[in-house]
Amino acid sequence: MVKNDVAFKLGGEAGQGVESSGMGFAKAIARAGLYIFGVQDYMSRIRGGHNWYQVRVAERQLYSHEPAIQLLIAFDERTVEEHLSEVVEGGGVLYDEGFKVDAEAIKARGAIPMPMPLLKIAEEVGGNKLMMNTAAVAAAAGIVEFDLSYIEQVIRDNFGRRKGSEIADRNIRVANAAYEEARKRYAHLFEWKLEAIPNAPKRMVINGNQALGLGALAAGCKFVASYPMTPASSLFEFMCAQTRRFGIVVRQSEDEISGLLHCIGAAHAGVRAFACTSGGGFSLMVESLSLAGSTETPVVIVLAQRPGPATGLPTRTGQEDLLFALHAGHGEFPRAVLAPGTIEQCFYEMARAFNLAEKYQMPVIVFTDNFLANSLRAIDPDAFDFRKVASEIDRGKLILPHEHEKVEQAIANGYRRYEFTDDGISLRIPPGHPKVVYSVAGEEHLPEGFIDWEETADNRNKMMRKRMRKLEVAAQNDMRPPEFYGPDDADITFVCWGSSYGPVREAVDTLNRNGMRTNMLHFVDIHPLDWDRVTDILDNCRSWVVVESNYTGQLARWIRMNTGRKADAVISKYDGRPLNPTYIIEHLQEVLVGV
Amino acid sequence: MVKNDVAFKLGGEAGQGVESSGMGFAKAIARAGLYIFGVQDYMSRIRGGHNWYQVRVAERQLYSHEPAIQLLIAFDERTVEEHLSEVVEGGGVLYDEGFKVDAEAIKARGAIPMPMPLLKIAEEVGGNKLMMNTAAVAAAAGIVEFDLSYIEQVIRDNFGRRKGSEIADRNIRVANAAYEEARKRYAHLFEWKLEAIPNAPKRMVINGNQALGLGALAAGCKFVASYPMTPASSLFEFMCAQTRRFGIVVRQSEDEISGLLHCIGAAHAGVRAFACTSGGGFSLMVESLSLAGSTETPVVIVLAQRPGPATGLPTRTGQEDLLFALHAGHGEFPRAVLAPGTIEQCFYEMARAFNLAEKYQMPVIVFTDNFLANSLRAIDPDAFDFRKVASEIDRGKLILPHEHEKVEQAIANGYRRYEFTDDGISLRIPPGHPKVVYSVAGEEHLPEGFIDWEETADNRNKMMRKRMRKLEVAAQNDMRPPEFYGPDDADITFVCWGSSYGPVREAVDTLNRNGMRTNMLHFVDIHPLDWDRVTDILDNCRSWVVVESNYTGQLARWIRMNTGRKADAVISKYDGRPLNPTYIIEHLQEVLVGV
Amino acid sequence: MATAPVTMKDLQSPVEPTWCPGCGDYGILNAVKRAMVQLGLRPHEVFFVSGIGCGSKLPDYIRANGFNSLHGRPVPIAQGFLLAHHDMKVIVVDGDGDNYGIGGNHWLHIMRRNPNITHIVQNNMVYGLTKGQYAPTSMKGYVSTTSPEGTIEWPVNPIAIALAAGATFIARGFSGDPKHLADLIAKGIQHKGYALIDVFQPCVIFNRVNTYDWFRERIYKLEDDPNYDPHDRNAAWEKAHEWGDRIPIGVFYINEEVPTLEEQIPALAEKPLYQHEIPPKVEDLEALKVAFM
Amino acid sequence: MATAPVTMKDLQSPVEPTWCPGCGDYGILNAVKRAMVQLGLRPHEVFFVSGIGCGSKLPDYIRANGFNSLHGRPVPIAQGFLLAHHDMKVIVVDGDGDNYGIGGNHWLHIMRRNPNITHIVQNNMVYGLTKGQYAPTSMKGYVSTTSPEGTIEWPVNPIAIALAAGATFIARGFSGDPKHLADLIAKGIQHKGYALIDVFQPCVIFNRVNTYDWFRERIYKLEDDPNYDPHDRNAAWEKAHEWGDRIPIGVFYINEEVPTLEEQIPALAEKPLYQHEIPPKVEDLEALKVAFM
Ligand SMILES: Cc1ncc(C[n+]2csc(CCOP(=O)(O)OP(=O)(O)O)c2C)c(N)n1
Ligand SMILES: Cc1ncc(C[n+]2csc(CCOP(=O)(O)OP(=O)(O)O)c2C)c(N)n1
Ligand code: SF4
Ligand code: SF4
Ligand SMILES: [Mg+2]
Ligand SMILES: [Mg+2]
Repeated sequence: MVKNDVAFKLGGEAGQGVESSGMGFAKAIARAGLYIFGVQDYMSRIRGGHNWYQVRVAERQLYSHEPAIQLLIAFDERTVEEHLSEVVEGGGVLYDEGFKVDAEAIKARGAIPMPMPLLKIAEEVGGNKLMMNTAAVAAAAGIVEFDLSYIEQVIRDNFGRRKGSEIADRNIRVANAAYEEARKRYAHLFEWKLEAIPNAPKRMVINGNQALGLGALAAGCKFVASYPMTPASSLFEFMCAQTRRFGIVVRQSEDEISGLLHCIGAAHAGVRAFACTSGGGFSLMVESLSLAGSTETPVVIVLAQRPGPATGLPTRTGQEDLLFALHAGHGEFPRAVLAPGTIEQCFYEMARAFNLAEKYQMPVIVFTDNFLANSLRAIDPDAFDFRKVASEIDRGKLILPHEHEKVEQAIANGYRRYEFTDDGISLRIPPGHPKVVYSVAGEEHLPEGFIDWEETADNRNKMMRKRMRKLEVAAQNDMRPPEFYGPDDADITFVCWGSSYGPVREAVDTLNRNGMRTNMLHFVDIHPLDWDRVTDILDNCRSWVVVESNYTGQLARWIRMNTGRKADAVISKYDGRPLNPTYIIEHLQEVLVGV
Repeated sequence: MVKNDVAFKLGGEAGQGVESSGMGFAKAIARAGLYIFGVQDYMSRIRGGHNWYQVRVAERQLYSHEPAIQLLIAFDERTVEEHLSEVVEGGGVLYDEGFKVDAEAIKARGAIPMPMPLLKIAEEVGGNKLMMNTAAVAAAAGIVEFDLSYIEQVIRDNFGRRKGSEIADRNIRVANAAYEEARKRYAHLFEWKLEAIPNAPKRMVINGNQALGLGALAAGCKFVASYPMTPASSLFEFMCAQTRRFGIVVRQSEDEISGLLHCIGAAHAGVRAFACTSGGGFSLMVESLSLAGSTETPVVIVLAQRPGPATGLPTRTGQEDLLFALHAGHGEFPRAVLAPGTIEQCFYEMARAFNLAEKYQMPVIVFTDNFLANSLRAIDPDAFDFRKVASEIDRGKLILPHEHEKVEQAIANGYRRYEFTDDGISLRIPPGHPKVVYSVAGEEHLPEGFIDWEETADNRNKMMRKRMRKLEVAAQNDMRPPEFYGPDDADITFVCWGSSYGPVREAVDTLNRNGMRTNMLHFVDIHPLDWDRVTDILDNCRSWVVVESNYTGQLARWIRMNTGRKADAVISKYDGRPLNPTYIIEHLQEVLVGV
Repeated sequence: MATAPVTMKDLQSPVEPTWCPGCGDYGILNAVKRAMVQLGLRPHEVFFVSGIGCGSKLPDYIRANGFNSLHGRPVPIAQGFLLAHHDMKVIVVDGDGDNYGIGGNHWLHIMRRNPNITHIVQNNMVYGLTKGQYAPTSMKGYVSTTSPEGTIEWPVNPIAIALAAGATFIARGFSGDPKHLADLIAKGIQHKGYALIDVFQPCVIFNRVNTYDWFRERIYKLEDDPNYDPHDRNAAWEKAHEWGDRIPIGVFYINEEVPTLEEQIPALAEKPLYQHEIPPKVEDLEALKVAFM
Repeated sequence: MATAPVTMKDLQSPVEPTWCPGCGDYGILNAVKRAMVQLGLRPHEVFFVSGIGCGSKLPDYIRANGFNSLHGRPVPIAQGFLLAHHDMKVIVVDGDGDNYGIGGNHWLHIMRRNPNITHIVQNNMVYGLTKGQYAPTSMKGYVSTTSPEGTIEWPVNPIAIALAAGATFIARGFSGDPKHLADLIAKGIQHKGYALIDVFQPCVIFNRVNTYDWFRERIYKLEDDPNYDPHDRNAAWEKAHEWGDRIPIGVFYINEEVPTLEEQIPALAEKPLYQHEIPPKVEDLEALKVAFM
């Protein structure tokens, strides 16, 4: 018997509740004290087609999904066709006995066909065949002999309030029936089991976008303006749901241009603000990004990537916008670019983004992508330390107009919004104070903020140096070099950024378990950086292989642009599906030849 | 006496006709068989302020202006204050005797104060003090003893038709009076003279934007849609002026987003189309650029640079958008980027851009900037060979819907817009033919053009490789490595792109005349390129110094990203003023230390 | 225009719609096909341009030429295509988010140019493809994932704005009545100039307010009122504001007096731009050089 | 709002206007100052947001807070700023190219939100700063560098569109009559909600058609007609289309019944957003965690 180390995949049409069932199942398992990793795959349609949700379970923290699954839970026939090949030997395929499924094919793989009267139970016990998904999840629980009470709890939470507990009761009756039947029929044939960890601590079951949202709230973000775009929408919607509770202002703008400009207006008034979008929407923000750079307005932009070009694969994942974001906007101006790799990092880096933005009075771009945004993990509540974030809030050289004494002191000897300073950062006093009246401009301006109507070369040179100087200071004082995971002296170092963290980390663990010596060098901070340090780090790697989800090897190119160093190899994936450890390990063999 | 080697600078307020006078003067001089280089400098205002226009003259072809001037022609007092320091010893300062000008200061520089009754002549002889600029130019002609008939001719051309020849006559009377008086007073004191070249060939006096326009017309461009933006507006206006004569369609769109999308629509129908703009407008086109990449629509975009960020210095020059344009757009897709460096190259590269766009069915970006767009030269008409351009027109795998036989043959065995091919290029038959009915999509699509509703990884991978493959083929078959100017084995190679060509070329000539061994390596084609060849070329340079008009050294960074090679030094300028040979030579000394 | 009969079968696309069962977009697709059949329009004579959204997938679902573009951007592409090939029928199909939201400025400006383009807006008063956020047309107080306490902005009034912006044909249809809608679309295609057909299109998944029933209870046909004259701009203005228990559908406004954009462009007088010989005659080009000498 | 008297001198900026002599923008600047004096508005109480163009340089020329932004983009910046600091007077000043051209979509949408923002559009019916191309408001047939044979599109009708889009205060002024214009601006600032003041602003350099005289010969004041009721939307609609020998200026439409955007946002009830304590209470944040357990 294999205890608490199993992967389930639920599959079906859009509208069958594949995702909600999978997430509910994951939550129930997490409540039993186990760690989970949930990943979704859905099409750009609202009904029909084929979606799936995968839940991997273990007693240790998980950072990625894996292609191999033990139990396939089919809400439709297509699911079996699509995913049978992923079921391991001895694994099971659970489906409604009414489905036309080639049981022989399943057996041929050494897997166990597990037909069940799911629809029948849903209809007869629950009185509604839509409850088939409840039956399926419960049946799966029965097969792995997982304590049903956890499932029941989740059902109560989901339906309890919303649709009146009567529905909850019926779902629970359905769950019990399916659970018993499935256990009776198949539990003895299936070697993988789930067992609750006695009095385990409560954990959050949370995804990357929710962590970004919590980070923004914790950092004191009070304003959000965006236009819906997958995979950023769920972050935007999370913020919309917090308006009352946290007294924040959230606006759905007419387009992304307006979204970022709303934020620039709010930030100019002294409020922490962010906009979130995906590549297409970010394209529309590019002109305003340049304005934020010129006017030194601290705004945060979450760029939730999906595959392009154009509309590409709108519900899938990729890391294709790195070089675009780094160079986006006409003219030259400072910006910071961060790429959290884990859900924990999503929380802390989002909060940090506001500090960097206000400290250096420049736009900050926070990368995520469909994979990180939606992948689900069980995380200890303490891992999100609100007090720490609060204590680290740094608004930089900011005095708000109603902080009268501070203003009086500061402006004793005159105030100029864009005063030249050693670090390039000027005192920022938003409009509103009787003694601080000024006008700013996106045109080249004087320290006072006025357009330099004389357009002198001297002022232009000083202003360019002032603005760009902030990058040097940030690189020295605040930006962090990439960090290693794994043994110090490795033969192969995987270099990656953002969401690749999880799959690469698990690839490293697996490879090293099998006797290799590999480690990971992960970039969270992408720009600005102290590149001399990065160069040293890379020069101390025996060989390094860049792993990223794009075609052109953008991180590898960025590193080469800044260090001249060329990766020994690049492992790339651009089919819109997330990286996974197995993929990395398989492709390592291919590229190793070159190394 | 110095014959036919002199530089004039006219200065005054916006609205005083500084630019038109300067260009008229340049044209007159060119008609006398001399070569000229004209460069303008104006503020972002319509009246007042301070503008100037400089005309450099020689018997050899000129590629740049130089800071030093022999004759300063002041339309206002400020001009003398601003530019006296640029007047060489023995040079002259021409101004109205009514101006408050410190003649002693002029003498102190070893220059000659040349007060003239310009306003008086304009009013008394011409009856209109606005004719003062005519008087000034004529006076300058008198001082250098230039045959006045050339000036008279230009006056007739300018006023002849437009305002009725009576105005022309009066201007000519003013010119004669001022000419005689100035010659009488100052010709004997001034050593620089202009002498017409007997029966010299007629030459075009033309600037970079006009050359781009001619190139577009010569290449068969039939559609232009843009939104006005300096310094692209004059190209757009040039095309507007050609609508009747060449039966082209030009649309002023509501914004730049619409401008590029109009072009995508026209190009999809099989028409050669371009949009022109500057950085801010290009920022707005970025999303549509990605659409053109995805749908493989051949469009040309002229990106006429000016300094940013944001509105920056809107009437000045810079080369700040290279890395932006190279990476602009979400997702990864093929594009070509060209940067003509001379007015001749503007003509040929603009025409070539349409061939590359249609041959590879991808967007092509043609760089220019305020300096190249407006700099004026005298060019032999044969230098623009329309027959050559016509003979080189290559529309690639295009069959128009009304070419019935061709269509019939081509589609004999089925037509798919995005058919997979070895070179990644598919046959393009615009909509309209009864047997070729299809739908295309910016979403990831099937060879047929339909959205791939199954979103398979396999089709995605093939489509990505198909699109990106075109870059490899273009790099091998069509793109050109940077070209040298100057001696083969130089100690120092100046590496530059686009408009820096002229100033760098003249710097090379000057340095070499003074015994150094330098040459220039100029990039017209920036992407895609055969980088192995470029690497060899660079590795064969003893030392190379990149010269560009931006802060971050963008070409140097681009080269390093693609070759790992680091420039020995970078000479940059980002004050909005164009490079010039003297600036480059002076800064070479500074950076040489490092080399 | 072709006269030989065109059948619904001729317009059958190999692609299966991905729309939800019951979606109003089926009715629109059906109406578009009927209109083409009525007018005898062949697949190759029509060019559909769409944005991004559920409804914007329509071009894949009908046999004709199509261009599925970007969210909010079909309108300028349609104009560029039309000017390059103006003897084709150009039809824009996009969502309320496309046209009244992100693409609003293109819409404002196409209306004052009056190109011969038919514009069908799939107005489900919600963002469908992105899973139910409110749209510019959502009624005040509409609750959605991005307006948990109800929207606080007033909905766009497409008919009134079209009237103010100079549209020369303005109609509203209902996808629940495809025959009537087909008629409106046919009229719009026959109209010389820009024709807006705003279509009430129930989103059965996300819009639980503006359902088939909700519309059926309220809508009535303008043509049933013998006194209503769609040539009267002021009458149209009043009808444009009728919203509540009774909501008019049908043709609000027609103005046949206005020349089209393409009629006013000399270069297009003879033949479509794409058929012009290129490059121009060398003599003409050489003549240009002289201007610079 | 401050009550102590404010003088024209208090509003004097150190910066000299760069406008051409005789430019209509001087009249607008003068009128804006007069309005502030009338209302006793102090420099620090006002925030001007402008676009890019000749007129958009105005914020530099008046002593007050300002933000000279991007061409066509002041409107969203103004909204973001207002929601962060809603006890300041936010005034947008931009050109006809800014607002009716490239920025049209922001304009469409601000009108249906009704934020308390005053919007002054410097309508010279031409693109000034870029040297004379035609504008969206240029009259049909207007000849310019980009319309050598005259424009072929119909001009935008700002008043009609504002009416259709839900603006709650709509006026038109003339920079040649700064006193009257000051009055309109003052009214607009006092209006609770979005106020559009479209201003005829002669461009003496590039627009040789719509000159001071051209306007003077045609304009008349709506308030001179005792029967005109600016609360009547239909009357406003008819006046909006009056163009030719007689062109009305003054207040076309007022609707005081509509709540403002910011009134409808609970978070802003107590004090401006920028004054809120950050970060939120840790207890409240911790409570959120529970939802995930
Ligand atoms: C620039 C950009 N922003 C956002 C999106 C995401 N997006 C896709 S469809 C859509 C709106 C769909 O609503 P609508 O246009 O009304 O069409 P419907 O799905 O309701 O038919 C949005 C916001 C996008 N594709 N591009
Ligand atoms: C995105 C963008 N496109 C174009 C421009 C160039 N531009 C600057 S001002 C302007 C138009 C000016 O016209 P208007 O807005 O009417 O202001 P005016 O100068 O007439 O007062 C244009 C097109 C720009 N700055 N930004
Ligand atoms: S989500 Fe709504 S609009 Fe989209 S397909 Fe389904 S029903 Fe139609
Ligand atoms: S160009 Fe016209 S609008 Fe601009 S400042 Fe001069 S007169 Fe005024
Ligand atoms: Mg919709
Ligand atoms: Mg204007």
